[in-house]
Amino acid sequence: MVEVLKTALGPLGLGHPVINASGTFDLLEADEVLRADLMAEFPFAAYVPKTVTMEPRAGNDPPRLFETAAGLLNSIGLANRGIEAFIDEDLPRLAALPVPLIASIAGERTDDYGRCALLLDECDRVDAVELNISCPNVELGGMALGCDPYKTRQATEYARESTSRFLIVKLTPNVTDITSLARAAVEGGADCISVINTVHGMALDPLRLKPALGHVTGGLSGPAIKPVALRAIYMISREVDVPVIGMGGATTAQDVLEFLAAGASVVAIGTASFRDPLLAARLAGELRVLMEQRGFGSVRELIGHAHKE
Amino acid sequence: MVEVLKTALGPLGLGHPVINASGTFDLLEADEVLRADLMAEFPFAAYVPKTVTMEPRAGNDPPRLFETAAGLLNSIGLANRGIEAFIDEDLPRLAALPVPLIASIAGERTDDYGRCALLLDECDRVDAVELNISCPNVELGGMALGCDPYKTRQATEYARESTSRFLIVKLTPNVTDITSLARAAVEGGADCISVINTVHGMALDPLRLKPALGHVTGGLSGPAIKPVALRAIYMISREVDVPVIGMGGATTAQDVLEFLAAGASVVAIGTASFRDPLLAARLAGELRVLMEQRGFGSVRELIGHAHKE
Amino acid sequence: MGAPGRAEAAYSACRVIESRPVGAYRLVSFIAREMAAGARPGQFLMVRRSGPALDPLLPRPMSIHDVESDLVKVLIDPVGKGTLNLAAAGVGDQFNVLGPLGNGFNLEGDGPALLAGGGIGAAPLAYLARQLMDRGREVTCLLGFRSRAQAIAAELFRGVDVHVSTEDGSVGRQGLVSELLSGCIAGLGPGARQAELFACGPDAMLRAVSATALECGVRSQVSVDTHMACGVGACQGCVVETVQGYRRACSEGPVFAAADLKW
Amino acid sequence: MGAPGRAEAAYSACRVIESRPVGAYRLVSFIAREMAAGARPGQFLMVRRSGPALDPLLPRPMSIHDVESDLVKVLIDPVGKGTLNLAAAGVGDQFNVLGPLGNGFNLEGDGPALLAGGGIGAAPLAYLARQLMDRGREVTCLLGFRSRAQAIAAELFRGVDVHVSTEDGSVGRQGLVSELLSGCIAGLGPGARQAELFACGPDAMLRAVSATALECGVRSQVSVDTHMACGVGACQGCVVETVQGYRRACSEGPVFAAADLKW
Ligand SMILES: Cc1cc2nc3c(=O)[nH]c(=O)nc-3n(C[C@H](O)[C@H](O)[C@H](O)COP(=O)(O)OP(=O)(O)OC[C@H]3O[C@@H](n4cnc5c(N)ncnc54)[C@H](O)[C@@H]3O)c2cc1C
Ligand SMILES: Cc1cc2nc3c(=O)[nH]c(=O)nc-3n(C[C@H](O)[C@H](O)[C@H](O)COP(=O)(O)OP(=O)(O)OC[C@H]3O[C@@H](n4cnc5c(N)ncnc54)[C@H](O)[C@@H]3O)c2cc1C
Ligand SMILES: Cc1cc2nc3c(=O)[nH]c(=O)nc-3n(C[C@H](O)[C@H](O)[C@H](O)COP(=O)(O)O)c2cc1C
Ligand SMILES: Cc1cc2nc3c(=O)[nH]c(=O)nc-3n(C[C@H](O)[C@H](O)[C@H](O)COP(=O)(O)O)c2cc1C
Ligand code: FES
Ligand code: FES
Repeated sequence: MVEVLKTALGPLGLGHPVINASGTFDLLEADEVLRADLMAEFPFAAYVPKTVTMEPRAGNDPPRLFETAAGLLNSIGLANRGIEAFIDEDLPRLAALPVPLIASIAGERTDDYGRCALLLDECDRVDAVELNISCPNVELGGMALGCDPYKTRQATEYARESTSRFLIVKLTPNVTDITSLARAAVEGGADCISVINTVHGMALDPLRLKPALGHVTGGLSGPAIKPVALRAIYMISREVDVPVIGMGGATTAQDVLEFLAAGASVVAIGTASFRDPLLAARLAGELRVLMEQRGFGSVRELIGHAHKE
Repeated sequence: MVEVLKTALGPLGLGHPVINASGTFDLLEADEVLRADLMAEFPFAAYVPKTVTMEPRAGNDPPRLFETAAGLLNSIGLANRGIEAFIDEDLPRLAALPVPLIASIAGERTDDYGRCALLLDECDRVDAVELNISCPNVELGGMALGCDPYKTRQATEYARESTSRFLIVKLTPNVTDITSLARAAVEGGADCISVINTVHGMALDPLRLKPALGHVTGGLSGPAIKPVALRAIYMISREVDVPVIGMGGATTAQDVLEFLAAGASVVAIGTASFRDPLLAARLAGELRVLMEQRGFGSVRELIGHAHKE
Repeated sequence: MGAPGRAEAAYSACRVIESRPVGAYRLVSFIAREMAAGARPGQFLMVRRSGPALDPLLPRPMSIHDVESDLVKVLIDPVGKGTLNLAAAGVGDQFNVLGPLGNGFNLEGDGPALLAGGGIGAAPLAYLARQLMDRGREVTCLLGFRSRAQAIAAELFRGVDVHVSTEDGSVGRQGLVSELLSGCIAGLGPGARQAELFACGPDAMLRAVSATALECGVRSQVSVDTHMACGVGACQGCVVETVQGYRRACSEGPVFAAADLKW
Repeated sequence: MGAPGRAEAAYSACRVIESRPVGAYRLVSFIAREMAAGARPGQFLMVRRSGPALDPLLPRPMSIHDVESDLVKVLIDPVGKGTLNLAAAGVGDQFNVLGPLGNGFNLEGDGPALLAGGGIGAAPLAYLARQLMDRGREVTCLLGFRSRAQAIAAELFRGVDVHVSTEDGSVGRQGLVSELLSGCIAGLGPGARQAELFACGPDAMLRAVSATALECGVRSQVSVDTHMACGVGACQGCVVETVQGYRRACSEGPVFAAADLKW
């Protein structure tokens, strides 16, 4: 990658500031299906696999997806094969991945985050750990935990005690005051805040006029929520001293530019990857052009530009 | 209006279930600009003027508007000429309005709601009062008040003591648990819950990469937030025993159908009126056709259909 | 703009060279040499109109209806915003296309093949019928439609033994395709046990035809219709419940043995 | 579908009958008999492509560029999603149009009229120039553009005394339109006090030209550009700050006396 795009997230060196959002890109699957050598030419500057939990989870009843105006509702419910399968089966296959790996974990209780983080601390391939305390699609833990500053701090503390890795806490926008949660996470020892997870929403089947999702409610992602994401990034990056990973609707290089200017150090692409799983590679290239046009010589110069007088 | 569309909101008889959302349609202005006799052929089944406050308010610094993906950000800031001008100058001009009038009021402190409600209680033309405790664009009152169940209840109680009119409380979606606010309002004496006001958001000017709105943050409306609205309507109508006015992104007759099915008794059109100020008249007609197609004989049958087994 | 040679898109831009109504449906052909070469019956494509538009936001899964030299054809039933948008494409417009995706039908048996399509579920059966016949299998194709406007799609099955039913009786036999199937299996007599059913359509129709088949000892492969986001196994959004648990329709389907589905 | 005779739309569907590039801009003409009859220079229309698309969501304000029998013409600078969408309309497409809206320029004076346009701010000046000349006023039109691609729009001012400047000097004088204005006012000599400036363009340009005019005792009317939602005075979204407080550009403007604006 070109010099001007080089950046860093704490100790992680990144070729450019675009990574993937957990749960929206599966390298091992994509490698097979796309028959591209993604391990060699990885489109993102870091890889965040789908959130894993202590025990395997089947996920929620289908239907799990519904498209809305410029948005997508999902109610996957953290379907995953459990942290053991992740460590024993997936991580070895990711040994050759040429970019940092950020493992995402979730639990039902605050101490689950400590247990997961401890297991991952043994894994050399894991460069950073993201605590997903913000999934709107699971009953226990997830949201309930991520809406409460006290529990947010506690979950972060448990993880902090269990790992020396770069520690990211991913927050939900479905709260009255997201900055207080960001502060709680930083107080608990977070090195970085990641925002936003999906926005609470719901859809009806247009013909039956009954809930369109098996789980009834779901999480809204995509361009529709970009204004919500920009606000969260702007407010939090003004409030805490750690770097912010910004996500929520970013789809174009102009969006990436804006997320960085709003205060994100790195931008994650989620739903837009469903329009093309390799989109991020193009975004990084286009970002360089936009930066040159606007006279930004480095990503660092751009980060938080909207806050400057 | 046709028989099948006739409905009621508490004591208010309505020709159809589509009304306007406060702040998005101005009858007195529209009458002049559109040179249509709106007083005689009013497109909505009830008229909700823009929120008024005790004192006149100039509103926030421009720019106040920014279009986002399938949405609109605004930061008007409750610009209005004050309740006195509303009562003395506007209400007399609305004497001939052939539909119920729902006055919308806001205050900085909970007792302002009592004071405003008391003034309106003298006005025969006012059929119902809506408490806007959910404007995201004013510093004091508004949101801060509408995020707190205790203050929500208190503002409602003050208004309840001051008026015998049908009392509506309009809630914000920018909270951790909207149903607890709905319960607080009902406990305070609300006859009806209105949801949702706009969703917190922000945009950057695409060229300058600085906040696009003078007020920095704003409220998101339009189709982008329809899933958020549907969820709020569904959750609240399941939780409280009073009727719900549903709004947030409704743009088509299918949307109106879905909002009613989700549990709304009446649907308010806001941002979609900017696509055409007379849209509501067409929606009502089209709603009738959709109801016939799906075999619904009355609005009552349709309300809450999504909750039925 | 990235490093030289680096792939910057998984989707290919494919030019539409034909778009014509087939009754209520629309047949759209576009140039996609590699996809045409690699496609197997029952596989699908993720398709989106090229361009920056954000509504519709995501590609839609479309069965490969047919393949002709370097052309791929899809048959579209415009029921919602995604399919309406695709059906509105004119000659010269571009589709962004990913595929072929999914497992496709298993063509390995050798007994008589009974194909059953419900509505737009007829789409993948044309290519399937041809490939089965090329392998020397005896093919009978049963298509159920709502009414005449849909049933016109039966014309796309030239050279295939097609039987049509419509719900309103405007074309072919009045009734459902599952009723056609009972008659057809009865006609096979004891040979039915060697027969195999290949079906595509709405869930209710798939349940009905596979139940009918099961009663007569006929195995079924069915192609299911679920909402998809990624199409490549990444999002876990398109799952159906099977005896082995949830399975992704995009990467582990869309064709499943009916016996494995829990519905 | 409502009661008979009841109005169901404030916007009219207007058929596009011409759409052609004018340098970097696009000139689009559509049939709108009543609007054409009622339009005054400086008024504007709210315009949206007909159809259910939700992105862009809202109509965009467009100055009435010109009027010809039952045709209304707009000149579009495709800078963002709204204007790009409008500029992509082809012959036969439909616009949903509301208007004419706003106050328009006050044409009542009788001194020499100086018109100043910055970029797409030239759009309303063609019709304005013609109406002023019809009233016997002496008109000089100064147009500033970025470069040649924009400056081609000066061709739309046939029969008008036009002076062009471009920022890169590719056409006309190099520099800003405010510099053209200084020279022009100087040329008027003592008659300048009777002159009146009519300006449209970006804020910075309006500030510059009205300041220049003020120095020479020339009054200015300026048409401001703000984001709009309703266009009819309902949303309070389009306000500008004046000495009387916030005023809505749509219903109380878009033309204001420069002396009244606080900027
Ligand atoms: C593997 C696979 C292959 C497919 N192949 C094809 C194909 O070849 N051709 C094709 O046309 N489709 C095909 N589909 C289905 C197609 O992808 C869906 O129709 C599409 O996802 C729905 O998108 P939409 O945006 O048009 O509808 P949406 O706007 O998403 O509509 C929502 C839902 O409402 C229902 N609906 C709305 N209006 C109507 C109506 N008038 N009648 C019936 N239902 C209605 C439908 O259930 C629809 O799914 C396939 C799906 C899968 C999974
Ligand atoms: C009364 C009135 C009359 C108007 N008349 C006309 C007219 O006749 N013709 C016309 O073309 N416009 C006219 N405009 C302006 C037009 O309505 C705006 O350009 C439009 O609202 C912006 O919409 P958009 O969706 O294209 O841009 P958006 O997507 O909203 O773009 C956002 C903003 O970004 C800025 N921007 C983005 N890209 C560029 C760029 N490349 N160069 C400069 N700025 C950029 C602009 O400030 C723009 O407003 C008028 C506006 C008003 C208020
Ligand atoms: C289908 C789907 C699955 C997701 N799964 C996860 C997950 O497992 N863990 C997580 O932290 N976030 C998950 N998310 C949230 C995304 O990582 C991201 O925060 C959100 O979608 C907003 O970004 P976007 O608008 O770019 O998609 C998921 C989102 C989608 C759409
Ligand atoms: C420009 C604008 C002004 C608004 N002003 C008010 C207001 O004065 N009082 C109020 O209660 N809500 C106000 N709202 C919120 C709307 O009434 C409505 O709750 C919200 O816009 C969601 O509905 P919609 O998506 O249909 O617009 C305003 C919304 C907009 C877009
Ligand atoms: S559509 Fe994403 S896993 Fe199947
Ligand atoms: S655009 Fe709504 S008041 Fe001017």
